[in-house]
Amino acid sequence: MKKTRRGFLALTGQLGLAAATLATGLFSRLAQAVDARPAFEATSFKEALASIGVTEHKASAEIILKAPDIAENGAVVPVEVTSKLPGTRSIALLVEKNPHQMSAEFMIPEGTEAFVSTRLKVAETSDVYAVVKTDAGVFHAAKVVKVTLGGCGG
Amino acid sequence: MPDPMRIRAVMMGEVVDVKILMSHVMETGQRKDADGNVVPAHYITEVTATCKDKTVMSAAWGPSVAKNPYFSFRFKGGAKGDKLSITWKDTAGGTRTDEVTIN
Amino acid sequence: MKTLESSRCRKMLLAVACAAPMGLAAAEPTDATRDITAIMKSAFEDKRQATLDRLDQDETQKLCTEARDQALPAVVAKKIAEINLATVKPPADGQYLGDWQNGEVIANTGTGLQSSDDPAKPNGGNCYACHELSPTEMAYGTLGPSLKHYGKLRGQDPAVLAYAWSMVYNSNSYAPCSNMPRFGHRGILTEQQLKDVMAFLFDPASPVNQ
Amino acid sequence: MALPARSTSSLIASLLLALSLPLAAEQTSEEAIAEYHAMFGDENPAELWQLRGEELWKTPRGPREVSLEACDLGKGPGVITGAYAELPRWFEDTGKVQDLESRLVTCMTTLQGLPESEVFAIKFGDGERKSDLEALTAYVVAASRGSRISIPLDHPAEKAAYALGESVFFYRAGPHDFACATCHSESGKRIRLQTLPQLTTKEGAQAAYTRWPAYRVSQGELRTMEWRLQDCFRQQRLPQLKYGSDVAIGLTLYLARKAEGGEMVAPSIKR
Repeated sequence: MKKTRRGFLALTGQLGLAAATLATGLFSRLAQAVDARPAFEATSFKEALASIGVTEHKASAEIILKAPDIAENGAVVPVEVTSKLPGTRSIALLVEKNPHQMSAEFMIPEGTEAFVSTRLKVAETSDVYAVVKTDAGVFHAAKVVKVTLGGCGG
Repeated sequence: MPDPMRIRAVMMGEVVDVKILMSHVMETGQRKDADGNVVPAHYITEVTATCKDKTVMSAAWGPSVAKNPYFSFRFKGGAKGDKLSITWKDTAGGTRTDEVTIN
Repeated sequence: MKTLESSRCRKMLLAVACAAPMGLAAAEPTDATRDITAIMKSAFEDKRQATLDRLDQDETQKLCTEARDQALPAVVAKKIAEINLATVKPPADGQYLGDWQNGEVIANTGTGLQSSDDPAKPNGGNCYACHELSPTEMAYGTLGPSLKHYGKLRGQDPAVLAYAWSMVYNSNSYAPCSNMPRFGHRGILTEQQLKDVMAFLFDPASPVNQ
Repeated sequence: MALPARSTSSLIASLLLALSLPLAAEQTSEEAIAEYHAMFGDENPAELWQLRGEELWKTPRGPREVSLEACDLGKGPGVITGAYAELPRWFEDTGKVQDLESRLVTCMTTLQGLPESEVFAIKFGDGERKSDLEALTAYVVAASRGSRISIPLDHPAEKAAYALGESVFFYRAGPHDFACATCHSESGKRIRLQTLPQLTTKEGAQAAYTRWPAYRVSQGELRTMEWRLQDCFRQQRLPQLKYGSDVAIGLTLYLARKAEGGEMVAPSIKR
C-alpha cells in the first residue's frame, strides 16, 4: 500500500487529500486513493453533488432516464439519459447505494446533443440519478434499479 | 499497449451518432482476487472526443463505469468523411487514442 | 443396499471421514456404470476440495442416471425411497425448528462445496435457486414447487414437521431422483443449519409465512 | 341467458388470473429481464475479442512465423465462414473428433510451431491476462453468424462422441447429486430469474447453443463453450473438466447435434 500511496502523491501532488485518506485508516478508502478527484472520492450522495457544485436540484420530467427495472447482473447496467431542458451543460450519473455515488459526469458543449448512453456498476438495488446542470439551474430524474441475485452457485 | 477501441460514427440526419466500446478492466480497487488479495484500482478517468479541432464531448469517469465500457453520444457539425478522434486516460497513466472516419 | 451403505459408512467412520459428504456411500461400480465413471475420471482433474472421488456414484445416483429423463419404474422408485428414508436422522434433541433468520441466510446462500468456494465458510442451501419462499424475494427459481406460506398452510403437527425434515434431510426419501440435493444425508448442511431452514419454513414470524 | 353467463364466468376467470399474484409477478420479472437484455442492443463487447482474434489469426506468429490463415477448421485451409456451425467434427489428420478450441490448438502447434504450454498458458482470460484462444474463438465463431448448425454424425467416431456426450449429460454425481439434466431437461423452468434451456429438445438446444460463445456480463469476459461446460461442472460441485477432453468434446457434440438446423448468432451477450 505504501508504494501505491507514494506513487499517487508523485502522480497527483494532492498532499492534503492523501493525508486525509491515510488518517481514515480504512482499507477500502486506501484502495481508492489513486483517484484525487473529490467527486469520485465522496461517499455520500450530498457530498458527491456538492463536489461538482450542486447543492439544490429539482426533479424534472424533461429529463428522460432509461434504465432497466431489474438488472439481471449489477456488474453491467445500461443507463441512457436524454435532457430536453434548454441550455443543458452537463449530465452526471450517480448511484445512490454504491460505495462512491458519482459514476460519471459528461460535459455537453454547444452543438452536442444532451444525450448519453453508457453502462454502470450498481452494487445493490438502488436509485440511479441523472443530474443535469442547465443555464436555469440544476434538475434531476431518478429511477430505481433492482439488482437480483442469480445463478446456481451464488 | 491497450487494445484498440471499436468506434462507430454514423450520420443520422444532421447528427453524428457515436458508439464506442473500450477494452478496459475498470477495476474498482474493492475487489479481491482468488487468493484474497485486493486487486488495485485501475480505471478510466477521462474520455474526450474531438472532431475538426473541436471538443465534442468530454467526460469524467469513476470506477463504477462497467468493465469494457460502452459509451454513446451524438453531436452536430460533423459530416461524412470527417475524422473523429477519441482518447481515454486511466488511473495508471495509461492512455489510448483511436480515430475513425464518420460515415 | 441400505445395510451395505451403513456398514461401509461405519467402517469408514473408524478410518477417516464418513461425515465428509464425499466419503459417503460410494458403492462398488457395477458393469453398467464402470465404463462411464472411468471415462469421467479420465476427463476430469482434482481442483481444491472438488476431488475425483466426487465422480463415484452411490446406488441412488446410479439408478437415477440410468433412468435419464424418463419416468421411474415403480419398483425402482420404491427401492430408492427405501434406501434414502433409512438414512434420515431426526434431530438429536428432538427439536425440529431452529432460528429462521439464520435459515433465511442459508436459503439465500448459493455457495458451498464448489472448487471456487472457501471450505472454511458454512455451505449454503441455495433454496431460492429453485423455490419461491418469502413473498418479498422476487428472484426465485421454479425448478421446485413454491414454498410460500409453507408453515402457515400446514401448521406444525409432528407428522408435518417430520415429513418436511425428511425432505430437507434426504429429498429422495419421498421424491426418488428428485432434483433437490440430499442436504443432510450428503453432509451439505449441518443438523443445526437444517433446523434453521426448517424454522424459515415453519416459524410464524418467518417472511415465508407473511 | 347462456351468453351473459358465459361472459360472467370469463370475467371471473380473468379476475382470478389478474389476482393470481405469483403468476403476475413472474411475468413482470421475466419481462423486465428481457427489457434489460434488449437495452444492450447490438453493442456487445465481444467485438473487442473478435478484433483481437482477427489480428491473431492474420499475423505471422510462432517459431515458423506463419499466420493461421492456412488452418483447416473442417471446410478447407483458411475457410472460417460457417466453420463453427459444423463443429465438433472428425479430423483425418489428427484422427480425432475436435471442437473449435482443440482444433485451434492443433493449428497453433502444428502450423505455427507454438509449444502447447504457451498455447495453454491462458485458457480463460481475466482482465489484463488475455486469452488468445478466447479471442481466436470469438473471431472464428462470428464468421458463422447466420449459418445453420449441421452435425450429420457421418463418421463412427462422431457417433461415439455423441453417445458419450449423452451419457455424460445424464450422469448424476457429487455431493449435490447434480447432472446436466438436473437443470436442463425440463421446459419453462428457471434458476432464480435465469431461464433454463431444455437442452434435450431441439428448440431449447437451439436457443442455447446458437448463442455461445458469449460475452459474460458477470465476468466482463468473452467465454467459449469449453468454459461454459467447465463452469457448469464447477457448479455441479464436480472436479474440473479437462480442456479439450473427450467428455468436453462429446458433450459439445451432443448439444450441437440437438441444436441441428439452428441459426448461429454468437458471440452473444449473456448474464
